[in-house]
Amino acid sequence: MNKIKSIYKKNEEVTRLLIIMAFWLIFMAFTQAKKFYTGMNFLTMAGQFPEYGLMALGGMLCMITGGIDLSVVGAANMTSILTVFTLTRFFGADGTMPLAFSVVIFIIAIVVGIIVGSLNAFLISRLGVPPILATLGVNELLTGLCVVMTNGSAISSFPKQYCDFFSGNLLGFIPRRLLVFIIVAIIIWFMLEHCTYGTKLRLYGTNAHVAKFSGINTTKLLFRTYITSSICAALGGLMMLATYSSARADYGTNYTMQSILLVVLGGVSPNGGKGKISGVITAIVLLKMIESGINRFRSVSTYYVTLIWGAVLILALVIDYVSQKPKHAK
Amino acid sequence: MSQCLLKAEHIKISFGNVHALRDVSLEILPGEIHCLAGENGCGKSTIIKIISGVYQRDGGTIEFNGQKIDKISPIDAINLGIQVIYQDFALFPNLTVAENLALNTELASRKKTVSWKNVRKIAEEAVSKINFQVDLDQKVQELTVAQKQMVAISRALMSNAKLIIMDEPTTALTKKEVSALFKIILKLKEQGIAILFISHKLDEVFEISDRFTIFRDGQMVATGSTKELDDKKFTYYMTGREFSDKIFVPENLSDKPVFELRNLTLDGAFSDINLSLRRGEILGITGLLDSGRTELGLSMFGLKPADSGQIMKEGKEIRLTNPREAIANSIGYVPEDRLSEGLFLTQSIGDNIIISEIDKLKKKNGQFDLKKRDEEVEKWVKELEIKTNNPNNAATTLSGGNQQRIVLAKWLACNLDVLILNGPTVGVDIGSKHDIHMVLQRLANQGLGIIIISDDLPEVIQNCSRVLVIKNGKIKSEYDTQNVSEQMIIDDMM
Amino acid sequence: SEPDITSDDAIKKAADEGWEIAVVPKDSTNPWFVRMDTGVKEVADKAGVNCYQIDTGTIDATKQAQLVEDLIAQGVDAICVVPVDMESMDSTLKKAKDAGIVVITHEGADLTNVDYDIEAFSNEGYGAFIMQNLAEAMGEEGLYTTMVASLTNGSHNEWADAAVEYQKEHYPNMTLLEENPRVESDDNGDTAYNVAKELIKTYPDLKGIMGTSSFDAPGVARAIQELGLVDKFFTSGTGMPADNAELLKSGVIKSLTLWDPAKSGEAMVDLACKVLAGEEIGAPVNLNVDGYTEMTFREGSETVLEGQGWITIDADNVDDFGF
Amino acid sequence: MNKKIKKIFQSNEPYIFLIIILLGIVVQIRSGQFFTANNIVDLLSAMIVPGLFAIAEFMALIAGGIDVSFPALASLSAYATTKLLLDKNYEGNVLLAFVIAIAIGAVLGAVNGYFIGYLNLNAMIVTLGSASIFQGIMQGTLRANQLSVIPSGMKSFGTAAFLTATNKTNGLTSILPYTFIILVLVCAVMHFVLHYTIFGRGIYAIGGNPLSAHTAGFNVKRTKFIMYIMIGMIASASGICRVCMMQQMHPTNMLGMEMNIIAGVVLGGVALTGGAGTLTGCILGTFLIILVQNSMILLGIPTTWSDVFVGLVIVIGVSLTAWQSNRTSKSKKKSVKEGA
Ligand SMILES: Nc1ncnc2c1ncn2[C@@H]1O[C@H](COP(=O)(O)OP(=O)(O)OP(=O)(O)O)[C@@H](O)[C@H]1O
Ligand SMILES: Nc1ncnc2c1ncn2[C@@H]1O[C@H](COP(=O)(O)OP(=O)(O)OP(=O)(O)O)[C@@H](O)[C@H]1O
Ligand SMILES: [Mg+2]
Ligand SMILES: [Mg+2]
Repeated sequence: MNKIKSIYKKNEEVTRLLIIMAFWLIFMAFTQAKKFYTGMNFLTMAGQFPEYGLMALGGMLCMITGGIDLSVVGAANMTSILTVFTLTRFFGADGTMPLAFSVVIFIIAIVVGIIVGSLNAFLISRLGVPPILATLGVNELLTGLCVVMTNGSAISSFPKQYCDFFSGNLLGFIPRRLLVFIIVAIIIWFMLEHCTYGTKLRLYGTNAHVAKFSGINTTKLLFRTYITSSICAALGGLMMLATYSSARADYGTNYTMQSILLVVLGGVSPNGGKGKISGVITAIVLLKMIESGINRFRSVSTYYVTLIWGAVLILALVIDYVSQKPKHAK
Repeated sequence: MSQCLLKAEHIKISFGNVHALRDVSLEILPGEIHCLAGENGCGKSTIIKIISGVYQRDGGTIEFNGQKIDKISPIDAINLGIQVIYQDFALFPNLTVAENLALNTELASRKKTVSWKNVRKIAEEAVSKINFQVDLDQKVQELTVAQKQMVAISRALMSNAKLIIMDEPTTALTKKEVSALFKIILKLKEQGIAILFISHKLDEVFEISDRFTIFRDGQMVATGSTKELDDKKFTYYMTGREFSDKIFVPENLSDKPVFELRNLTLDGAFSDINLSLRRGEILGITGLLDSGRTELGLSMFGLKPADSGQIMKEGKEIRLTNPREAIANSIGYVPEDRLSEGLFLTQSIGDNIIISEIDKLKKKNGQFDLKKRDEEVEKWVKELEIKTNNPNNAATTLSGGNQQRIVLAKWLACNLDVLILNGPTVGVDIGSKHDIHMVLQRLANQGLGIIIISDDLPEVIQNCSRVLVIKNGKIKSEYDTQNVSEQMIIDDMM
Repeated sequence: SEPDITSDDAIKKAADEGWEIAVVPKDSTNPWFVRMDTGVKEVADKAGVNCYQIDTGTIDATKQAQLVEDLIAQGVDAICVVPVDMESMDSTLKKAKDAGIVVITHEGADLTNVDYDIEAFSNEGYGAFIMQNLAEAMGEEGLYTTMVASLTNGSHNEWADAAVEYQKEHYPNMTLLEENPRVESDDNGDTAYNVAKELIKTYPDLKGIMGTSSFDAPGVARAIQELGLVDKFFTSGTGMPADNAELLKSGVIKSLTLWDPAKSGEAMVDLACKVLAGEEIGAPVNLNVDGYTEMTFREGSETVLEGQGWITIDADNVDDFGF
Repeated sequence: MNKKIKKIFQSNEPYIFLIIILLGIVVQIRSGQFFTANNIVDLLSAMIVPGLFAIAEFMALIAGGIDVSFPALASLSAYATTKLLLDKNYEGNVLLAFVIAIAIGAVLGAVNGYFIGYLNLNAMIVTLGSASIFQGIMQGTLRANQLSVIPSGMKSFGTAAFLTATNKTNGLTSILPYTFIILVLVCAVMHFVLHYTIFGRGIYAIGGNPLSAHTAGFNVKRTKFIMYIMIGMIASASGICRVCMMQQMHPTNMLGMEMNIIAGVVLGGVALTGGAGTLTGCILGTFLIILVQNSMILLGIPTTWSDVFVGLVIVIGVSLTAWQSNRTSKSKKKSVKEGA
């Protein structure tokens, strides 16, 4: 019993969400079993969340520093537009792209991530701009540039080999996008739990001033964090490109708020210093299940998805509050 | 004893699993100066917060002025005539001095609106009471620590208090200011106001108080008249052990200096500082607050790079423009304010200890060596006797003295050549203070060069072999501690 | 005779078989799609077809695509979509086709992975039609510019392009504002209003704004009214009758154009039923809905069916529509 | 005296003011239309709704909190009010609309206030969540659609001119609706509340140090609770203003405004960490954003480049303010030194 308690204490965020998820799954089993519990449905869900899941993973790092990244969607669209431009440039609008060229596509994502992340980090660490504003401005700037480059319209004529491959499934049932997500998740998990980076990140998020007094290279840390976040976002952009086989300046504008919601729901404190990847991943999966599940109810307006998300978010906080209510809280 | 002004009996409170107060009693007579003492974390601040309505007790009774008090809010306490100067001053950094001074009065008057004229009047009256010179329109965040303390004191004196509680009011004050404060306290006593005074400093306790109470570990261990008390008994009550202080004698001095400053200057802070430190030596730097001593400390650690002059490490010139360069040159710095500069309060004790040496705890492949990390943490917790049953607990769970040990451990773990400490035992109780001094002396004898910046003169004289006195940013004098008296240093400081 | 959708054999069969037909609009706060929902509901109520409208709440291409994916996973029989964005929807619809689901679209002439696309008209035709209305109001002369919800909106930009094209051919005395040939309203009446005011200030010669989204012309009209430019400055564009009755009657706007979204909704459901029932779709197609009784294939296309659905509303007929 | 001037230039407001004037001059040079009565009136009327929102956000930021739910809150209460009045065929004065909306806003604000004040939960998370809930209630429960016709009282209030400005050269006439008075009124009231009431000083005190505020005797929980109620009320009033001015109610139009509003307020020198900032700064910062958004065409910036331009202004603007506040905090430290 004590052991269970201590496991719960250690992984409160995850456990909390898993309990909510269990209730949801049971509820779905009673009401929509035939429509919800199908291989096809789970396959669809697994293919859908990587694009914004990736953005949430990166955003999580920023939030652990006590910052926030609002430029994820801008970085994502910039990446897919640049990719499309590159592909048309090399192979023509109707050419074929050797699949190996995908490597170049991923390099584009990484380069975009490095540039955007550096710009964010420069504004934040060197000029002292609050992250919320720095990344908001950068996002607006990126979206603007995307509009300028594309004139606002979607581009869909370019070699589609990359899209076909990454929107497909491995062995027929594992979406390749999910694999990308898993690989990135493992890398970030490793960075947080098995590199000194994770400890530095949490400590910096707790108190940036003390971090400086302790000799942490705070500038480098911020650069690393925001660059990682932007790379994740750029990869998210590539996943969007794969799914929609087209690029446009305003795809996925809802994902900014959504990724923040996911990060916070996953137990990352907006004040910084606290957060685990397991929580965020659980939150991503949970919300996808809720959303997908609600779409099964024709009579329930899809607007209730928003309502339920908000309720789950506050509920998670309240559970937290009730479970460790400090007796003498002021 | 029905004539007690305040009578608290069998007070209990716990925070989660921490039983901060197990069963303590405290009696204060009208118009007396009562001293409350005890080790860090024994519950002094906690009982004050209970009396003043900040915390609600779990058990026990409180009587004030013959009236039973059940549940009170801070504002009720103020209205009853209880004023508190909290350890962290409880000021508003973003508001002006005038407003900070007047807010309590305005609040207590239960008025709904603010009259700025009135605010000014109250503020002027407050500072004039203790003859405190300050720009009333300045924001409190722009003040020095000592000024903040004076603001807090002035504020407490404002209302018609029957009892004024001061939680370690002298930690940030210099001798001069302390004696001014004591005069005020005596004047208040004449007016029939009782004072509850918390301090770790023995001499202060003996100088000012009529009666005393000592807590240990959330329990009351002694109370009585100060006249019946002596140094030995006092320390014994507080710590439950006896120790004698040891004067530091360097055993292991190197020939060549390990660290030197030549004409170091930082505009607006200090100028032409020359000093040299040998391994095995403990060098004291003392001066008034704002004499430039803190900036000098920061410059030696790269946090405020000097404008001109040279810094030499083992005979080679080095540049220090940020803390990392200092650490790379094996120089460490224990900051003045451990809470805001030294500790990641909500993070684990372990992480706090290893953070500065973290880059050395990597495996060959760059991975974080978690096993080595745990070994390091364990080693330092043991070495510095940090009182914790689990180093994964947050640093907040420790009391001041133990927190200070974490900061020390963090730097010692870096395997330093030079350690600079700014006010290493501010607010630390006698027991912990003694332990920290012993650690420093031992380290010096193992070959570390140590600089202690402090205005605690007994500490400096006892632990340093030499002392530099700084005044207005310049070195005023240098003494061998064997032939210097406190008074000589004070004369140079002023 | 009056077209009656319940008389359609395919509809009857759909009701018997219980085929599930989902209609996905761009969003549903817009009166446009609220109106479409009325049409869909009517088929469901009157004919007993298992059809319904479902949407994402905000206009967002990615959200819409995910909703369609969910419907595919759920195994509906037919999906009718009004795509937010053609390009991204196309690859999603491929999955639907692969899963054997019937796909009908509206305002999606460029989509390839569909069974059929229904157009109340062609984009070119509609753009030209708005231009005709604007030109008439402006007296076929003067400086004008075009307004779209956003530069990223597909159909609006096509209409605007077509309108400009049409003007060049037919109204030599009209000129497009070179410095600002296209402005954005963000699908927001307030923005349209502010942008219009700014345009009027900056370009004193400007005489007209061609609107595309249903927020444009009403927003511009507000500016015209406030600035005292009624009968001096003109606008035309899409708009629902009930929402704009007052503006039309007061003469701020001379005419607006639209087609009835309820009818498009009904037509989509009817066509879906026909395809599901395995009926041969050969021109002219009769969907038993007003304006969609004699649909023909667009030239060179085997999927795009065009009807004669558009209407002009003005001060005289605005009260006749009942929506 | 000199000291006073120095103090003024250590704050953000004069710099923002300078940027506004400079931008105005550039617009004037490019179009000749900036310093005309009708243009100023246009800008002021575009300022009404964002200005009210900014004041609400300003309070939240001063207290060390944040509110990202106000657009959803305002939409919900304005929608519910308009719909209710329409259903009842209400023909009367606009006052009732304000009363109802403000009452709903107070209730919704109380929800935020309860969680943030009494349960002491993180303001960002709570308002992020409540924004979703408010939107869900509006679109799901109330099935909100655009309302193209609004009660006549609201309509006449939104179109009635409080001030009419005519440009003599081109004859263009712009009106400043009566809603502007509401902005001025709220501004004045908030100035009074924040400066001359214990409650308002409490908001500053909480932003400076919540623990001290508690020990000094402020009822921190209640202050926060009431503050979020007030935010709800102001936001709702703003929502009604917008409906009246646009003469229609669109439920989702206002959503997404929060970030630009926060940007404006912070641009005006209000610290995200709480406690610092002035109402003047908040209004100036918001005005700068409005000015930029509404001068693009006058400046001759092509529509394609407009987002780039806004992005650049935000990035450069906040960089400047950040740089300037770093600089003054450094020089302040130095002057303390020199004084000692
Ligand atoms: N709010 C709190 N939550 C948890 N623990 C607390 C809290 N306040 C005090 N404690 C614990 O209660 C104990 C008593 O603390 P208190 O602050 O009263 O000590 P103190 O005697 O004032 O020490 P010091 O000399 O360091 O000021 C400590 O162990 C402390 O960790
Ligand atoms: N409100 C509180 N919440 C959490 N921890 C608290 C609180 N108040 C005090 N503590 C903790 O209690 C311990 C002792 O309290 P206090 O603040 O009096 O100590 P301190 O600053 O360590 O004292 P000293 O200056 O005497 O060394 C510290 O660890 C402190 O962080
Ligand atoms: Mg204490
Ligand atoms: Mg203490």
